[in-house]
Amino acid sequence: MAVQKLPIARAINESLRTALENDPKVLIMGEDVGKLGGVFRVTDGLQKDFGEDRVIDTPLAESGIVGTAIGLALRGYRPVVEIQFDGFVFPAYDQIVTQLAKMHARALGKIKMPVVVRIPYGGGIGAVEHHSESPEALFAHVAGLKVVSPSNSADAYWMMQQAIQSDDPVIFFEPKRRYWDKGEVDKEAFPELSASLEQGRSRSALLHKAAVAREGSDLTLVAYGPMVKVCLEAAAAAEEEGKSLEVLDLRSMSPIDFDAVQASVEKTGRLVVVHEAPVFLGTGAEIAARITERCFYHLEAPVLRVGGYHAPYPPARLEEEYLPGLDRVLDAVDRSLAY
Amino acid sequence: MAVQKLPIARAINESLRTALENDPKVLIMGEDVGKLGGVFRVTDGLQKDFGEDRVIDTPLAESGIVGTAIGLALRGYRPVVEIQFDGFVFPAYDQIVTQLAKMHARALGKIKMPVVVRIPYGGGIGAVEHHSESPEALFAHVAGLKVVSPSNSADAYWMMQQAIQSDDPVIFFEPKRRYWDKGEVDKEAFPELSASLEQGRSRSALLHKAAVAREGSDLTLVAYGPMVKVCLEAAAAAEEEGKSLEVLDLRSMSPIDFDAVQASVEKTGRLVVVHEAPVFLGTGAEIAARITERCFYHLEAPVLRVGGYHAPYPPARLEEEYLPGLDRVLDAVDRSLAY
Amino acid sequence: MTVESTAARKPRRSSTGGSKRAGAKKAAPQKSTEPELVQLLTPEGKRVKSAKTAEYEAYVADITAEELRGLYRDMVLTRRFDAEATALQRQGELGLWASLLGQEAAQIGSGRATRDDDYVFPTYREHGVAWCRGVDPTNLLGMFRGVNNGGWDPNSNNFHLYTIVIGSQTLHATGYAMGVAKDGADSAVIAYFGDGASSQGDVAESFTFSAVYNAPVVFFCQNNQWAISEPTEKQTRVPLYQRAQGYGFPGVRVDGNDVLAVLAVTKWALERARDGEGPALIEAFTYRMGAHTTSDDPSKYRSDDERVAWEAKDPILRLRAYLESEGHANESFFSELDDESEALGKRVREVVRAMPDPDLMAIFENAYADGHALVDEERAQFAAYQASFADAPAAGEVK
Amino acid sequence: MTVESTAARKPRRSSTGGSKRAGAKKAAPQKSTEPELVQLLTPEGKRVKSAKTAEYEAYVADITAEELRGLYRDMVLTRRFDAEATALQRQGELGLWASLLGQEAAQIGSGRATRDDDYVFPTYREHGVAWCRGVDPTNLLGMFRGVNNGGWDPNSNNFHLYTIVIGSQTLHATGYAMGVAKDGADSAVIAYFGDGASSQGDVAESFTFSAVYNAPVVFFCQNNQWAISEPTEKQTRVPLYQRAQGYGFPGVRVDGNDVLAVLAVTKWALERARDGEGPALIEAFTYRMGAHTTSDDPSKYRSDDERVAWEAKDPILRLRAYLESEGHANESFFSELDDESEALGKRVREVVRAMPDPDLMAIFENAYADGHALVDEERAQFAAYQASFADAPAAGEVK
Ligand SMILES: Cc1ncc(C[n+]2csc(CCOP(=O)(O)OP(=O)(O)O)c2C)c(N)n1
Ligand SMILES: Cc1ncc(C[n+]2csc(CCOP(=O)(O)OP(=O)(O)O)c2C)c(N)n1
Ligand SMILES: [Mg+2]
Ligand SMILES: [Mg+2]
Repeated sequence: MAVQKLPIARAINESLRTALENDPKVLIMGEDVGKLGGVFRVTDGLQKDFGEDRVIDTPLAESGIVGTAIGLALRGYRPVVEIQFDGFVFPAYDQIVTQLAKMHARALGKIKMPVVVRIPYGGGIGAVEHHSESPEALFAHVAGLKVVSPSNSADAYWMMQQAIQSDDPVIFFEPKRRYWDKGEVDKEAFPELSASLEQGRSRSALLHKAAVAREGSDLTLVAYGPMVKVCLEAAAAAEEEGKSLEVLDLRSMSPIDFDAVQASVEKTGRLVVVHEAPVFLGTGAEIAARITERCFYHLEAPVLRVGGYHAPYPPARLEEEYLPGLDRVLDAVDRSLAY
Repeated sequence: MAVQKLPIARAINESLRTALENDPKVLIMGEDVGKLGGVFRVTDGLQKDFGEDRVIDTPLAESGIVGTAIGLALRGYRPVVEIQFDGFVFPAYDQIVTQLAKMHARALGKIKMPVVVRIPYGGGIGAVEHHSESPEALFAHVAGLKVVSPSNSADAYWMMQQAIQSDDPVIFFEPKRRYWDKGEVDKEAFPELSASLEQGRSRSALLHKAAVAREGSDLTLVAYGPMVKVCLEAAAAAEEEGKSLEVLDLRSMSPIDFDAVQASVEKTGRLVVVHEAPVFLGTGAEIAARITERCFYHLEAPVLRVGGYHAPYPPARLEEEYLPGLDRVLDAVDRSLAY
Repeated sequence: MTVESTAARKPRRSSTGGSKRAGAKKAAPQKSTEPELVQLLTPEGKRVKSAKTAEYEAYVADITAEELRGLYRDMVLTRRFDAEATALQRQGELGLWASLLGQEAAQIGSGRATRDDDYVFPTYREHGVAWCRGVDPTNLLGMFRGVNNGGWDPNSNNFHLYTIVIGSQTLHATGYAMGVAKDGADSAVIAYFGDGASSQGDVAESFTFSAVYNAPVVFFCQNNQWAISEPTEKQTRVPLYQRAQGYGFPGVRVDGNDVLAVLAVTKWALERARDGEGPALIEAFTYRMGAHTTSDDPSKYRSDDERVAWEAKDPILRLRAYLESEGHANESFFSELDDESEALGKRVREVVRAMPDPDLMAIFENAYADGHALVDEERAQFAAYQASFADAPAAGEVK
Repeated sequence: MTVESTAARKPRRSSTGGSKRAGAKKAAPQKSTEPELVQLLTPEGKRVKSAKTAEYEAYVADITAEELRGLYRDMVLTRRFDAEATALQRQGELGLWASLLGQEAAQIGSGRATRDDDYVFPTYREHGVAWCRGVDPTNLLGMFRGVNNGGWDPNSNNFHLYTIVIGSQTLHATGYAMGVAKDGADSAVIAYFGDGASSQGDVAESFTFSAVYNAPVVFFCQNNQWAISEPTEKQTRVPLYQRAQGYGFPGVRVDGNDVLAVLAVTKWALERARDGEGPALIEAFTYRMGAHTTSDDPSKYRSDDERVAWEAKDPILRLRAYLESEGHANESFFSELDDESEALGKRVREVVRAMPDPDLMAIFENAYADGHALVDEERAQFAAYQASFADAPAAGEVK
């Protein structure tokens, strides 16, 4: 029964459960993570099974959550904190940027900060303001943090395992509109990761490696988190028109697996980056800049970007038009191929 | 006596004074801005002349400073708040990102947020941790904010006038290592801006226009704030080697005057962007991505970037090597020209 | 409200060595006795007076029967509106609704205490306060329907937009109040927030700023016992109104289901503020009888018994009992109010159903007041992209 | 410490209309009387006892002459070290120095109250506490010289790194204390912060978390009267120790220039924490006799009279007077201590001057514990770039 079909939310839940079982130092903290199991039920049942001492409902104060998690990490714990929605991480931004990210360097390596900050992010769920943001670039720009986002259940399970085992702070963006998408999870796929944790050893190799989600030869689509599905759909649609698109699931926004992107672009000669976050200074900007530098003579068209606009995330009735969808991705594909 | 030679810090001081004189709604707020005149003396003498009611020493709480400034703006005031150092803006980040930036849109335009957030920023002054950061990309990525930085005294004076007159929130980054660099300021240069304020009218045209700081034909250097001087020095050095570099002073990081960059790159065919902030997801990424798209057939080399590294700002004894200097800029110039 | 936290309940070894009190181990956290509520109407609808409440009672001593009927009407209509909104959410007309069920007295009592020139900073649940301020209730629904993020002009009724990021608005209220003081005006400002919000650093900072600047702002905390699934003990181990003292201004706990007491205490606090006596904190002790929002399932975290116990303290029944026992309202008043309620429900239903989706280009509108080159560029690209579809929907018709 | 803010001092129109108290205009902010300090040694060096301080006095009742001399020695050596650091800054050996001059009693008294297994979270000024914890003082200088951002292993002496972002460390301390409680250990944690820091939201949140989880943490606020140029009235209108009450734990104001009183009160608070009684707040009322840092010019904002008045309460002179009057120390103790001071100064000077600049590649070291591809890439580019210069400085020689 190693392979199960699980929704992403459930895969994360089981990954947290595994971590709580394997390491007594792992803690879950956040608003409503206990009895309620979080507003998305990602921590459902964990408090019941591991107790209030390990699955902790916190006061409603994000800076306090991350700040005390830092203190717990200093005491040898490995806190996994939940920020209830993307738009509510900003009260904790100071603790994340000036403390969590810099503590290891400040201590010349003598302190480690194995803290995971889970953030359900992105739009498409018809929510009110502050519930649909994609702030990943605001974390990826900051040295000392690692920033990842899974796109499917298997990655959700395994990337969470790795994030918790990481001795660096990891900002773990969960694609909330995909929480209920099901996928196969093989909990025995990586026995070396399932073993009881050995802290202090780098497990991050897999966590930050991009995956080829679909092979293709005419153009590379790069995406992560919620947009991987859109890109796969775009690739399927394009195939019907005779265009072969390669889809790369980035998985990690810091570090970015530029080698994988480069390898793909050297093959296809064209690149479109897709994310929900605003295009301006989004992760696509960095990918475009760096890949253009690496592949200057391979690119047959400029790297194009599809993403949100430079405007506050719109009210829900407009979000479908604000968010990159199949048509907007294919429009960019067409523009790229037209070069 | 319209034209005076003033250091940048003094030019800002006089610009604030002019604004306080012209508009009774203008307020100065921040830590130590009163009797002390701020740790850089930028508000020196203002409390003495305008009183404690208009030049306000606040409690030591940045979120409170920005949050109450928002409330004051709602009441019809035009607060200019000082954040003491770049590294201390993060406790206010939530109020800036979720409230200040979004209030106008949230109110469907019925509320305006004429708040200026002054931030002395950047390194090179031999300071301890958190006193040398360049976080401009973390603000420029956020819709609803405008982000600027002057590089010389005249711009410091006039851009501050315009920022205070702007009905949008402006994050005003002041190049602290250049505070004492002197330059000529003509306080009568723009009579239409010196006149008593007419709120609600856009004055932002000048504020967000890039300036050609030096003309050239072989390659374009784009910089802003503290790095303009470095680029001008690099251009002077390059001239001796027979290379003609154009230096563009961006002035504004949101919006970015891409038309000006494009015009220059169409002429030179090569672009190097220089900033102190880390290269990864810095403003240079966006400039590279967008200019490559706009000038795909004009660029003879990929856009290169010179900036900070993806590591916490180092201790002062290493900062000269961390910060872009003449040699690193010229190294990038050489690499670009070698394509 | 005093609790022992999880950590406290766990036995801990007593200090060894260096202790001057070895063996003198104490019960963990300091306990405070349950404070008395300021209450003027009992749950049974009896008017009560005491020396302790006299200072507040003075503010409603000569309240007229008409005013009392008005408060009753406000509460009934607010509840009716709220129920309609909940129904509309179930019908798919709204994406979400945050019900105020049970908090009518806290909101109407405080809302009616404000003067026209006062300014109100709500959270996202102050539908009753909005009603008192004269905001058309249908305007509140836009953001829950997803057609805007705030659908009214805050300055029309001195009622700020709903603020979703917990606690932020207390600083806006404080800044606004600082401005009122600067203007030499004698208006006051009132900031609403919840028991959960009391933990946010921003709320603490607003206490500090308002105290230091002696700003005319009243902090009105509706302690409805829950912050989503977390009971108030997860936020504090002493009653919340006590927080104020440590910042140098008074705090009062009022029976939040007693509209008269809330009216009186809020008038008292607003008047202090107007008189230059600075901030005050009111903790209205009440109960969220419904779910946190329509997305919430309270059965996951609280027992029905609790709800049932609070139903006995229902703010509307209480005032009705008083009105009836005093003969302040007759049958026709109640039946006319029923009709008015139904008419309100109907109007709300109709307006919401007719509420158009925003024009697509609204994505770019109002991002900036003075314009922004990138927004202009993206707007143009977006328009061209939309136009490229043969069957492009006309503005306002999308979705 | 009670003040009338600017706003409060401005006359305001009294409330008109709707007021039940027209004409009853009051003096603005609530005033609290200056609280009594817990003091065991008067400024003149007399030991005093009172019923009010008996609870704390018990913790130092049987302190020995040797221990008293030890406290004196700690204060003298700390002041000497501090003076040396100030001098080294003037000589260009340090980029900056934050002097503790005047705060020796607050720091030594509290530092000596801690047990080895306790954990200390300092600000950037706790040189005296570092001394008590056994951190080599020269290690404190690295960050002020600019060779690192924190030059010691926090776990060697249970003394965390200096934290510059005001208030942040109080949350770290609280989290650490939550961990201590989870571990079932009976250690305590102490978090230092200043009067200015009391305004930060993070400090308020640490009060909330520590109270709710009953964490064994002592908040030690050195109220040195100034936050750079701002007097304490800009942060609060009531004494800071009172803040604690509203969060449900005790607050005490102690004479911060009385090392004995500070020792006693801190022992009391740490013991409470160890005994599972949760957090406490100590406000040590003291004075920053020097500039905020070597970059500061206090003459811009405060009068010399104030400093002179506080000099009469000097913590070191006070204990010396007591030692002498009680015959607890003789001349040779003082003269040997002078020699020890000079030796310390000399050692500090020598170590600092010999402190090498870090290797250039340190820029990239320790950015991550588990590595990061971009850092690897940039490190390699940087190394290649450095190597491209014919006259490239060898590692460790730069600047
Ligand atoms: C900064 C922030 N964190 C989290 C949330 C998610 N959230 C919305 S309402 C709520 C509970 C609020 O409780 P309380 O303050 O008691 O108000 P109530 O909902 O009971 O009226 C939470 C956690 C938020 N809106 N903002
Ligand atoms: C968040 C933040 N804001 C501003 C500063 C700049 N700053 C450094 S020390 C200081 C004053 C601190 O005063 P206080 O807390 O009383 O401590 P003291 O320096 O008196 O020991 C300020 C404003 C900072 N370090 N961090
Ligand atoms: Mg609540
Ligand atoms: Mg101080």
